[in-house]
Amino acid sequence: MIALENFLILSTILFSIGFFGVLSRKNAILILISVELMLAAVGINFVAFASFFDTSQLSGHIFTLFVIAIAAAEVGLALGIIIRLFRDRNSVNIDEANDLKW
Amino acid sequence: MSIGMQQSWLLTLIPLTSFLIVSLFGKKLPRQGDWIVVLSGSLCFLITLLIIGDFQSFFHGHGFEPDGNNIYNFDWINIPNYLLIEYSTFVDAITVVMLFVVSLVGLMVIIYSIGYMQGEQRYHWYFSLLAFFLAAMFTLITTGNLLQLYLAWEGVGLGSYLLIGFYWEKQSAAEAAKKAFITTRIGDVGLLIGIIMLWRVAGTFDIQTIIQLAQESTFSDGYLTTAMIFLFFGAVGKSAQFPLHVWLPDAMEGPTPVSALIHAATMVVAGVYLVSRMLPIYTLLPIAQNLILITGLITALLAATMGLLAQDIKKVLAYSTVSQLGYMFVALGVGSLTAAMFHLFTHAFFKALLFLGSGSVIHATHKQDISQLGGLKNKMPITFVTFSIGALSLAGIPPLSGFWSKDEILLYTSEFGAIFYGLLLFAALLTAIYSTRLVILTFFGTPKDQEANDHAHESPKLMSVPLLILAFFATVSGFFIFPFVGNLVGFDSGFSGIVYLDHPHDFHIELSTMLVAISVSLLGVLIGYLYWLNADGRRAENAKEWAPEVRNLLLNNYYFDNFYQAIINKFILGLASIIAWFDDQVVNRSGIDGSAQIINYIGFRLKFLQTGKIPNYVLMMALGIILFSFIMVVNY
Amino acid sequence: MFSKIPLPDQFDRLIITGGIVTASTTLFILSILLILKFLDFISYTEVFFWLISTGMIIGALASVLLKNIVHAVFSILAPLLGIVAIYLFLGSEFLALAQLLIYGGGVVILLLFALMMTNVQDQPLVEDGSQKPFSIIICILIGLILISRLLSADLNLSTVSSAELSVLAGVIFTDFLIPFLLVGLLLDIALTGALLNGKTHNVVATKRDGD
Amino acid sequence: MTENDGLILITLFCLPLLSAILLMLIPSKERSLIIGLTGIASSLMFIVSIYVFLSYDFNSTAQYQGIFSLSWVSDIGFIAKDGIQLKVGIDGIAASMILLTGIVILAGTIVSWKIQYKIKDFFILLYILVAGVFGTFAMLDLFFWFLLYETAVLPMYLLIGVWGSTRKQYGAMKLMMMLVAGSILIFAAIFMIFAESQLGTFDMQALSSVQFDRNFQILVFPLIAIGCGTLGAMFPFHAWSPDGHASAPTAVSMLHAGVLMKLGAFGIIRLGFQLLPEGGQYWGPGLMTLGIVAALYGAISALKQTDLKLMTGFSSISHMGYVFLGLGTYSLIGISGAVLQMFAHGVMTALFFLLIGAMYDQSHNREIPNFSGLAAKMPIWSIFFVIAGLASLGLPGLSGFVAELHIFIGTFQSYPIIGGLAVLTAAITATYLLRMFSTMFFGEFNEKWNQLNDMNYLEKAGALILAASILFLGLWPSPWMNRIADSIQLGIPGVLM
Repeated sequence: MIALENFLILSTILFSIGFFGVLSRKNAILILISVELMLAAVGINFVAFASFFDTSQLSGHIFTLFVIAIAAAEVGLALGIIIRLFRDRNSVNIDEANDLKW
Repeated sequence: MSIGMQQSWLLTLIPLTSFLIVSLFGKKLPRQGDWIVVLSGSLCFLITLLIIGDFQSFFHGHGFEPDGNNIYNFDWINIPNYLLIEYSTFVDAITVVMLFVVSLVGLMVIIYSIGYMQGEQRYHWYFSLLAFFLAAMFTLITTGNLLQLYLAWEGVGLGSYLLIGFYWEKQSAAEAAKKAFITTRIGDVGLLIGIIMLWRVAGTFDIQTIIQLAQESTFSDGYLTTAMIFLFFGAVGKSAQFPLHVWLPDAMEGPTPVSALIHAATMVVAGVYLVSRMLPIYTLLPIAQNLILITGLITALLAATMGLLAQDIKKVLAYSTVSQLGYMFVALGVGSLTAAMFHLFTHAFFKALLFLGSGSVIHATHKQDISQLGGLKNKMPITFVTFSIGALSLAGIPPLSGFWSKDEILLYTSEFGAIFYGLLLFAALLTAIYSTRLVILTFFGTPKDQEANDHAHESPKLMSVPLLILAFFATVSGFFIFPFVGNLVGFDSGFSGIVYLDHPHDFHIELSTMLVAISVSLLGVLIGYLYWLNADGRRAENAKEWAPEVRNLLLNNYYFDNFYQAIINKFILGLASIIAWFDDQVVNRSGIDGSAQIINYIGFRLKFLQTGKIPNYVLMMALGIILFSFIMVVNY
Repeated sequence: MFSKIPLPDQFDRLIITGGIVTASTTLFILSILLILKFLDFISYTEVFFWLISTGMIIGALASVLLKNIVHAVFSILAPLLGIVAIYLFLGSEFLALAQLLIYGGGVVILLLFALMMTNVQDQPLVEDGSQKPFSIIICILIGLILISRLLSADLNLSTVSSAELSVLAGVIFTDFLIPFLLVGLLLDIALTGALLNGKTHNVVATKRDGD
Repeated sequence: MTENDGLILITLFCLPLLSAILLMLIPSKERSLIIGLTGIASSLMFIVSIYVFLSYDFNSTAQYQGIFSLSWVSDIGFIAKDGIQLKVGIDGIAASMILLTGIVILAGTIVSWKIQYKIKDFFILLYILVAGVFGTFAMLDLFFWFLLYETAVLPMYLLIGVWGSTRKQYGAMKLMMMLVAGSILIFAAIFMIFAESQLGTFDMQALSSVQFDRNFQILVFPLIAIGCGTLGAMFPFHAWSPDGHASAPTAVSMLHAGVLMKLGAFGIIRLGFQLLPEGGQYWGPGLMTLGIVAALYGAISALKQTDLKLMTGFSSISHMGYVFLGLGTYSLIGISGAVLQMFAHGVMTALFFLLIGAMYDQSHNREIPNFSGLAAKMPIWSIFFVIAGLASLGLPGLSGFVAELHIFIGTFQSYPIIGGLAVLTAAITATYLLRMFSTMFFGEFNEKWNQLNDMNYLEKAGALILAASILFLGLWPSPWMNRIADSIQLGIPGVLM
C-alpha cells in the first residue's frame, strides 16, 4: 500500500514547482498555469488527508471539489483579464503591467 | 421673627436679590430701578442697626459674651468623612464695626450716586453692580469660614473690576480694571494657598476652630508661619500694600462714588479685616507679624511721598488711602487690634467723605487735575466745608476723628520701637502736607480755568446731604474712643472696650505723644499753607529745579509700574514666546509633523522596493513564508 | 511556398525530439520500476504510482521551464491528468472524474484559446523573469522545509477509505448544500464577469470617458 | 437606578443612532423637517440624560447601577460564557458625564441649525458621534467600550474635514492620526488585560474583581494613561488639540472640547483606576507632573496666542491639565475634583466655542487684536463671554472654582508645592483672559465691524443653557459632588481619603 507521505511529498514537489513558475515566468498565461499547478497540488493534499484520516465526513473531498470549481471560475476570470490586458498593451508580459510602481 | 445676629445672611440676600432684579429688568423699571437698590441699601442699614442692637444685648461691660447665637450654618457641600464646606455667618465685634461702616457708607454712596450718575448710560447696570458689590462685601465681613471669605473676596474683586471698567469705552478704564483684577488676583493666589494650607492641618475652614487649634499649638510654627504669610499676601493684594499697591491709583478710572465706596471705605480694607480676624494667630508668630509691620510701614511712607506731587485729585486721595491702609497694617503689626479697627472705622468716613467731595467737584467742573482747579470755595460752600473737614481729619487735626485713631496707632508704635515711631510720624507730616495742598489747590486761590469755574455750582441735595452726614460722622466718630461717649449709645466702655484682642482695656491718653502728634500735624498744615497758598506757583516752579531726580521719581511713582511692565514684557511674555516657540517647533514641527515627515522620507527611500512587478512581490511573500517557517521550526 | 509555413517544421521537430525524449525517459523509469517489482521491493500499485508521479513531476517541470509557450501549456496536461490517477489511488472516483472533465477538458482548452488570442505574431518563445535564480533557491527551500516537516511528523496511518459517490452526493446535498449553491452562483458570476471583461467595447469605460 | 433603568441607558445610546437612521431617510431638501427632527431628538437626549443623572441611587452599595446586558459572543474559542455582551450600567462619574453630554449636544444642535451646507449629513455624523459618546460613558463591557470609543472619534475626521474652516485638512488629519495612535495603545492594553485575567470575558465588572499582578498593572497603566491621555490632550500629546479646535465647526468644537476630551480622562478612571488600581497609584505622581506641566504650559502658551480659538484650545489644554493633576493625586478629593473639572470645563469651553462660532460666522476673523470695543455692538455676546471667562479663571460661584478648589485641596494633601503652582496657574489664566477681554470687548468700538450683529435667538438659547449650567454647578455643586464621591469610594480601590 502506498503511504500517506508519498502523496504529500508529491504534492509538495508539485507545489514548489508551481510556485517556481509563478516566480520566474513573465507571461501572464504561464503564471496562471503555474497557479493551477499549485491548486492541483493542494487538492492532492486535501484528498490524501481526507482519505487517510477523515473517513466519515468527507470534508476534504468536498473541499477539493470546491477548489476545483473556484479554480475554474478563477481561470475564466483571469483569462478575461489577461485578454483585456493584452488588448490594452498588446502584450501579456506582466513586467510591463507595472502601473502600481510609484 | 426678630432680626438679630443669626439673621446676618439677610445682608447678603437682599442686595443680591436687588442685583438680579435690576440687572435683568432694570431697563424696563421706572427710574431704571435705582429705587430698588436704595431700598435694599436702606434695609441693610436697618438690619445692621438691628444686629448692633442684638449685639449690644450680649455686651456686658467687659466684653461680648455670645451664647452661640452669633453663628449661623448652612451646609453647602457636605460629604460625610470627606469634605464639609458650609455657608456660615459669624458676628462679633469686628464684624459689627465693619457692618456699620459698610452699610452706612454704602447707603450714602447709593444715594449720592443717584445725583452723580444722573443721565449716564447703563444707569441700571451701575446700580445693580453696586448692589452686587454690597452683597459680596456683606458676605465677606459676616463670614464664619475662610472658604466663604475667599468666595466673597473674589466677589468684591469682580464687583470692583466691573465698576472700575464701568466706562469701558475708555481704553484706560479697561486697562485699569484689568490691572486691578490681575494684581489682586496675584494676591489671591497667596490667599488661596494659605487657606488650603490651613485646611490641610486643621481639616476645617472654620475660622474660630482654626484659631483655637492654633492657640492650642497643634501645628508646627514654621508651617503656620508660611501659611499665615501666604494669607497675608492676599491681604496685601486686596488692600493695595507694597509691593502690590500699583492697582489702586489706576482704579480711580471708575466713577467717583465707586472709588469712595470700594477703593476707600470697604473693599480695600478687606485685607485689614482679614488680618484682624486672624490676628490671634499672627500674635503667635513674630516673623509674620513683623512682616506685616514692615509692609505697612513701607507702604505708609511710600504712598505718602507719592501723594505729594500727584496731579489728579482722585489719585492724591488714592495714595492717601494706600498710606492710611499702611497705618492700619502697622497697628496690626504691633498687635493692636483696637487701633487698627478704630482707624479703619474713622478712615472709612473721612475718606469716603473726601472722595464724594472730590466727586462733587468733578461733577461741577468736569475737571480732575488740581492744577486746573482753584477758587471753588465760594461757588461750592457745602462741598468746601465738608471736604475741608475730611482733609483736616486726614491730616490729623484735633478734634476731628482722624486725629484720635492715628494718635492711637502712633501711641502703640511708640511703645514698640523708636524707629517705627519716627518714620510713622514723618508719614503723618507728609499726610498733613498733601491734604493741605489738596484743599488749597482745589478751593483757594484764583481759578486756573475760568470757564470751568463759571459753570461750577453747588451739587444737588441728593449729593450734598450724604456729604453732610458723612462729615458729621467724620467729626464725631473719633469721640467714640471715650467711654462716656460709648455710654451714650449703649456700650459701656467705648470703642476700645468693644474691639480688643485678648482683654478689654481702657483708652489712655499719653499727653506727650498726643502733643507730638498734634504739633506734627499742625506743622504739616503750616508747611502746606505757606508753600501753596498765595504762592502764585512761584514755589512750585522752584521745586522743579530743586532735585529734579526726586521729583521725577515721585511723579513716576518710583517706577513701579514700569518695573512691573518690564517684568511682564520681558519675563512673562518672553517665557510665553519661548513656550509658544517650543510648542510650534518642537512639539508640532518636530514631534508630530516631524514623525510624519520621517515616515514620508523612509517611504521615499524604500520606494525602489515598489517595482510594480508582481513576481517581485510574490518573491517577497515567499521570503516571508520561509522566514516564518524557520521561526516555527525553531520554536518547535 | 511550403517553406514559408513554419508550423509543420516546428511540429515535426517537436514530435521527433519530444517523442524520443519522453519515450526514452519513460522506458528508463519503467524498466527500473519493473526491476524493483521483480525483486519484490514494491507492488504493481506502487509501480503505477511512481510512474505516474514521475510523469507528473517531469510534466510540471517542463511547463515551468520550457521556453516555448505552446509546449509549456501542453506540458501542464501531464500533472493535471496525473492527478486524476492520484485521486483514483485515493479512492475518490467522483473527484477524478471532475478533475478530468474540468481540467483536462475545460481549463487547458481555455488556456490554449487564450494563448491563441494573445500571441498573434507567432512568437511562442518567451523570456523568463530576472529573478529566476532566486526563485529556484526559494522554491527548493520551501519544498525542503515542507518535506522535512512532513517526514518528522507522525503519520502512521495507512487505511485508505474510498469516498463512495452516493455518500459524497448525500453529504454535498445535505450538509454542504448552501456552499454548493453559492459556488454555482460564484461560477455564474465569474463567467459573466469574464464575458463582460473580455468585450471589446467596455460599457463602464465609455461611461467614465463621458463623465 | 433600578434594574429597569438599564433600558433607559440602552435607549440613551440608541436614540442618536435611531435619529441618524431617520435622518438618512429624510430627503436633504426637507430642511425644516431635519431641523425639527434633530430638535426633538436632542431634547429627548437632554431629558433622558437628566433623568439618568437624577435617578442615581445613593442607597445602593453596588459599584454600578442600572445594569442591563445582552449577550453577544458566548462560549466560543477562548471567549468564555457571556464573554462579549452589550452591558450598560453607570456610576456617579458616568452619570455626570452623561448629563454633560446631554447639555452640550442640546446646545450644539441648536447652534448647528444655521449650517447651510449639507446639514443632513452633518447631523447624521454628529449623532453617530454622540451615540459613541453616550455609549462609552454607559458601557460596562471592554469590547463595546472600545468600539464605541472609536465610534466617538472617527466621525470627527469628516466633520472637521468637510465642515471645518481654515486649515481643515491639516487639522483633521493630525487629529485623526494622533487619536488613532492613542487608540492603538488602549487596544493593546485592553487585550493585555483580557489575556492576563484568564477569565475569557470583557465584562468590566468581572475584571474589576480580579487582582492583577502588581508588575503587570505598572506595565499596562501607562498604555491606558497615554492612550486616553492623547484624547484628553495631555502634555505632550496635545498637539492635535489647538489645530483641531481651530479648524473644526462650532458644534464639533463644542462637542470635542466639551465632551470628547473628557472621554480620555474618563477612560483613565474606568480602565486605569478601576481595573488597575495599583498601577494608578504607582503612576500617580507621573500623571500629576504631566498635569501640572500641561496646566502651566497651556496657560503660558495661551498668553501668546492671538487667534481666539487657538487661545481657547490652549486654555483647554491647561484645564485638562488640572484634570490629570486631580487624577494623579489618587485621592478622593483630587479625583472628585478632576471629575467635577471635567464637567465644569466641558460646559464652559462649549460656551466659549459657541460664542466664538457666533462671532466668526459673521466676521470670518478670529484675530484678537483686530477687534476692540465689541461690547458696544454685541452686549449679550460679551456678557456670555465674560461669564464663560470668569468661570474659566476660577471665580467662586461659577463652575470652575468648585472643581479647581477640590483639585487644589487634593494636591495640597500630598504635594504642597505642586498645589501652589496649580493655584498660580489660575492667576495666569486670569491674565490671558482679562487681556483678551480688555482688547476685544472694551475700548473704543472699531467701526470696521459695524456689520456685526449680536447673537440670534438660537445662539442665545444655546448659550443660556450652558451659562445656566455653569451657574448651577457653581452655586450648588452638591448633586455632582455626592454622586462622584459616592462612586469613587465604591469603585476605586485604595483611594486616599
